[in-house]
Amino acid sequence: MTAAVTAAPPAPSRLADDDLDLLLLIRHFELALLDMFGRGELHGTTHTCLGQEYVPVALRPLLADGDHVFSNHRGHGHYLARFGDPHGLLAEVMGRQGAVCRGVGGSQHILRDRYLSTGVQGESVPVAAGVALHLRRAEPGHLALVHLGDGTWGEGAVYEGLNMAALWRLPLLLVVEHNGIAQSTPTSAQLAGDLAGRARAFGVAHTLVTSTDTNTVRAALAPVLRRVRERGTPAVVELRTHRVGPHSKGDDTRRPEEIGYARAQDWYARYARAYPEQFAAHDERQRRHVAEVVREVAGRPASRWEEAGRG
Amino acid sequence: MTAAVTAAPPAPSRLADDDLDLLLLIRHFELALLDMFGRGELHGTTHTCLGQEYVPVALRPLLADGDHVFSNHRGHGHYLARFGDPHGLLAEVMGRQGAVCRGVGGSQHILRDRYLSTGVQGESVPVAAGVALHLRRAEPGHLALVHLGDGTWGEGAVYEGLNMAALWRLPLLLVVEHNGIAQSTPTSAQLAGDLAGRARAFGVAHTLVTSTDTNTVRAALAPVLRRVRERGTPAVVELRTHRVGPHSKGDDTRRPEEIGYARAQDWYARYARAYPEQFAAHDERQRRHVAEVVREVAGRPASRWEEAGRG
Amino acid sequence: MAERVVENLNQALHALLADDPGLYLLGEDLVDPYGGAFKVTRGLSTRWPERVLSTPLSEGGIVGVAGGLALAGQRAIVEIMFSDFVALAFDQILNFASKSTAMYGRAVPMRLVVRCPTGGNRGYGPTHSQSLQKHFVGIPGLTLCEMSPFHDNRAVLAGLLGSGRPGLFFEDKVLYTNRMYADGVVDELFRYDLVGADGDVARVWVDDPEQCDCVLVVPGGLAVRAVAVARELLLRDDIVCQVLVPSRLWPLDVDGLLPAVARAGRMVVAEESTAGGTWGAELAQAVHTRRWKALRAPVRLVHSADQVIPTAAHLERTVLVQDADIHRAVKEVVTGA
Amino acid sequence: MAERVVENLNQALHALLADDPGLYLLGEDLVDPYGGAFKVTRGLSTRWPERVLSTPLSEGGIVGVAGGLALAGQRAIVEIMFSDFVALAFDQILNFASKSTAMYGRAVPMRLVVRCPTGGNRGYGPTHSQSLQKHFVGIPGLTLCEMSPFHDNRAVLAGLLGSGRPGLFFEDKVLYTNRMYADGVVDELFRYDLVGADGDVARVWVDDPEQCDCVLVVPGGLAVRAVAVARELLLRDDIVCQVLVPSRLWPLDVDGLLPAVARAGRMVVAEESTAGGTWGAELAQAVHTRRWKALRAPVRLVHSADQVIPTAAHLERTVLVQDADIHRAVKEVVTGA
Ligand SMILES: Cc1ncc(C[n+]2csc(CCOP(=O)(O)OP(=O)(O)O)c2C)c(N)n1
Ligand SMILES: Cc1ncc(C[n+]2csc(CCOP(=O)(O)OP(=O)(O)O)c2C)c(N)n1
Ligand SMILES: [Mg+2]
Ligand SMILES: [Mg+2]
Repeated sequence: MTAAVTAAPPAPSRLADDDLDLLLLIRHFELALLDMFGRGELHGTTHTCLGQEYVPVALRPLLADGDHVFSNHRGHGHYLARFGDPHGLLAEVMGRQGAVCRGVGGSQHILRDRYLSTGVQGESVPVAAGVALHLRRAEPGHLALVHLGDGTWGEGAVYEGLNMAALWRLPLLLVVEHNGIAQSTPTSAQLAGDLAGRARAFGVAHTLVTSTDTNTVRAALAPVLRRVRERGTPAVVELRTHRVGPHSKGDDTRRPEEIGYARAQDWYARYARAYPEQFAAHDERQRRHVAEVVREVAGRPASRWEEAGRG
Repeated sequence: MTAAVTAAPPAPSRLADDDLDLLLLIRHFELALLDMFGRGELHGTTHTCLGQEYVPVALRPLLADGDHVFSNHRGHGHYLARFGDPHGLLAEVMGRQGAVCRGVGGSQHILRDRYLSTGVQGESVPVAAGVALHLRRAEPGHLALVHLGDGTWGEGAVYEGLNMAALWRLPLLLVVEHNGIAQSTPTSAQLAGDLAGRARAFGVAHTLVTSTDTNTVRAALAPVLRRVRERGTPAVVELRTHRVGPHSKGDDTRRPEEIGYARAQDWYARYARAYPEQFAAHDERQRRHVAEVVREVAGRPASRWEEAGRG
Repeated sequence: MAERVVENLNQALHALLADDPGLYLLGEDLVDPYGGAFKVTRGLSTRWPERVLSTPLSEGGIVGVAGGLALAGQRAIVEIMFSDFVALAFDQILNFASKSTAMYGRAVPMRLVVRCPTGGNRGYGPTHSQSLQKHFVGIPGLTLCEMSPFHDNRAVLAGLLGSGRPGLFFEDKVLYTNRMYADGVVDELFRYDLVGADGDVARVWVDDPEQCDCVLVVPGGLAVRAVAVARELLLRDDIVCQVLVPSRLWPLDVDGLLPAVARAGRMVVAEESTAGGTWGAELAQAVHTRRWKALRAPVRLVHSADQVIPTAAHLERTVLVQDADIHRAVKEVVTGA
Repeated sequence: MAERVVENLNQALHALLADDPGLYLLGEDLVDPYGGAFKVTRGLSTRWPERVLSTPLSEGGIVGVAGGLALAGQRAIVEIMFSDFVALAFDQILNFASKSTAMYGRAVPMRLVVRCPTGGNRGYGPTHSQSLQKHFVGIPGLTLCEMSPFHDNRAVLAGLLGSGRPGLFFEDKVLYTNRMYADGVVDELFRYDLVGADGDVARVWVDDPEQCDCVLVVPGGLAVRAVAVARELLLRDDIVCQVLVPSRLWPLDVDGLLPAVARAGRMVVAEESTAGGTWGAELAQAVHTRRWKALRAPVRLVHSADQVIPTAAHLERTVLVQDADIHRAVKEVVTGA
């Protein structure tokens, strides 16, 4: 396992244009946010998924509208992959009209159709188990997917939810984006044993994916989702990934070699090198697209929160 | 594993007199409690350890005064094995003078020296990890032991505590009295996977003990405690045991064959058959001893709770 | 004689599950033949094995599962075996279920109720006897109700589930064994009716509902005790005390209480909670603010001591609120002592 | 200029760890070079790597570990990254740490403090902006304190740890960046001194500490805002408002407040908590009961709306208590409007 991670990653495969577009949309969206924060144009905080964009992109065609997705604090990519709606998300982050949650939720608290994110780590696992309990009975073949980080496995709620999901044979899929760190704390300092063991402890299937290549990841995930749907039983997928940016705005205290290592694994630069022509055109297009989104949304008036929607 | 449990248990080995006395003290203490409850002489509730008496008896010589023991709701045996003090415990249950916690804590909430029990399942695991953190630094060679049931592994607190104990290499020993049931719920309906996996998930050593023979159990546990002391790392011991009585006062809704099975495994009847002479004498002695304790304590005035001790 | 409160509650659950195929009931040890630690759920799992589930020991997780069911458009009732353990679900209640009703910028119905067997006087000791209602007052989006012998449990639970706000339902453990009051009759002296905007407040009076020396407000768990005190006050001290029992503790229906309070000019609130930050303090503040001029004395609060609740009966009594405490408080307020 | 509050707190922790070799500090991401989400713990782990530990994400578990250290006779301070997550430790606080001080029939010292970065106005959104103090009021055995620019953090934390009662310490996140007040001087108009039995209450006054039109009581997190309001009231409305800032929120030091309240006959309590079951209601009840005759009006409470706290600044403002709300309340109470 360790070997797979530390070896130089194999050359990326060529991506379909729409996958590449989505990857780059997410990338430029996140870069634009950090940029705006840097210029003091945003308040509050945000967690970008730089380096991890391929996870939701790989998952996208594997998910049906009827599936529930639970995202977390690092959720912009998850949202964009599901809805392709940078305007609504940026408006949410900026508190402008057209915000998907009227600016109330902000970056971390989003609900749209069957997509939900919230800000307390681990809380979503039992909640998703509850959704899966309903799905099993009312909509067999659909699943509830939870994105969570490696650090979130510190929370007891994860185990309570996983236990019930396994006991009751619920279609719950935990997608762990294991980026080796939780805020500033390396995994070795926060997680004893490993995730494979944590899944197996509950009799739950575990799949390790070390590739950051969208096609490869998708191919590895497809049978897992199929099994969760067909058997209606939970599964854990562990994706070894790399947090290329800071935890939130500018709080990266990793040593330069650690950051350098994460950067070296980044799909972005590697894909640019492998497919320079395809990349350059799409990259430029998405960069401009996001810039345009930023310009347009920044010009909107402040969001409104009508009384009816208030608690 | 299952095979070991369902096979007819091997004949018991001969016990030292003091072990037998302690086993029988606990047995008769518990029987006396149920008897008093049946006659309406006690109020509140109690959880007897009928069938599980050998666990603390086996552990007794393996523990030092400097070790911390965390007991749970089913803790009379744990207390009696540590302190040999039926008067103090009965006075506590009855709210009479000489009560070890003045009748405030009652059956489930006891603190004496380095022994503590409390009534919220799972809560003690992180607490014991905290104690172990202190022991590691200040009193190496000592350990913190937590008695917990199989059902208690539903609680997230157990995993949070175990994770920290493993990460920080703390001398924490979890002694699981796996009696196959939690109140009325069989283990198969409350615990996915198994305890061995739960321990291994955290990189923690796991030992399974299926015998109910005090000598055998002690021999199996001795090296585990030694390792925890010497290496200062956590361990999980799983004892397959049998709840011979009801969960608390009279709430046993198991099917007759289930209760019959538990009874058939009970060390008490089997030991009586195997060593009739030794047994009869000691049994009679402890029965009378407990009867005398009951008589004496029942005659005491109500316990007093001085203002100074009040929160 | 009317049915016992526990039977009324059990029948309420039967009816709710029969009426609503999307309603789930979750909790520890609640399937048959055990039927729950307090036997409230008897017979339910036999009729609806798919929707009445015994869970592992995982209070936080169970409430999370209920939140997920609610999010998916279903309904869920959770039983916490002893309300003391609802502390383990505080995060799910505060940060998920209640928040979700509003934090996504629009009203999201969250139809779940957490049932909490509550209170002392049964010798279960410090971690199994608490009255934690007060700690949940003032969570935006959350409703608190308490079981009472005056309020049909089916109506109360249906109301909670229908509101779209998550609810906690506190059930006094001793009250389970009492009988429901019915047909406006408490006993040969006292009658009752339901007042307030939605008939949420039970009003217990003697002779004339518009006439009393003092208003005594209690949650349902103290209703039987409050009636006994009112009786004693009448017979022994010639004090006419009107007892008001709101089913909903939060948000407060102050309007349902104010007329009686204004007429009497005196109010006592009694509850079993230990001292500090009580429900009564919140009620008192509302009354002080809204009927300042009409009050002849400050609202008087009666509650248990600022103490852990001991196990032994003779010690438990020294901490938990007693009928005599309530009696004394009303008498002092009325006589100005 | 005086040091920033966050520096004062950081230095307090340095001093406490230096003084007490049995003191531990636990929390998420608090070791160097990160030094905690709010940089409160900078430099500590470098000096005491064995006793300053970054933990996994396990709020309940961490408080449990602290309880274990306390039980073993040690001292522990826990940092909860955002106080919203202290909900996950509710059980350990309520049912273990607080209970253990008394439920074993004798006084057992439990020397631990849970630090809770609290409050809004930073755009962190509904689950990272709450003020949850009120939910912990009235837990037997538990003390609540709040960081203030008047109270030296070292003294407050040492007091908490020394008391043998577990404590929660609420730290307003915006206050971190403000400066401590020193030497009895607030600004060119206002002075302050420390009053009450143990000097726990900071009293801010202009000209004459015994003279004012209204008393404004706030916890430390609102102190800077309350002073600004008092200034405005003086300059704009000619109202003399004395600000009282107790460091300890619970148990209440009512005696420290009563003299000023009795003299003024008017009191306002402001806090950032959302409506319902507030700290202010408890304070008000104590004052209504103890100084009924001296009051010219009911105690007025000011707090945030009964709402989730939105992320966007322009919406957050519509929910969180604003200086203008406090100003208006004082003015209304004084003018009888
Ligand atoms: C219950 C809880 N505790 C702490 C936090 C603060 N926090 C937000 S993200 C984070 C680290 C999460 O690490 P991980 O799960 O590995 O996800 P990553 O940030 O690496 O994507 C922390 C500590 C939180 N949001 N919720
Ligand atoms: C947090 C919590 N939830 C529920 C209970 C009620 N309760 C007490 S013992 C018990 C069953 C425990 O089962 P197990 O851990 O297997 O121990 P056993 O009773 O079999 O010894 C339950 C549900 C409790 N005390 N604490
Ligand atoms: Mg991570
Ligand atoms: Mg068991």
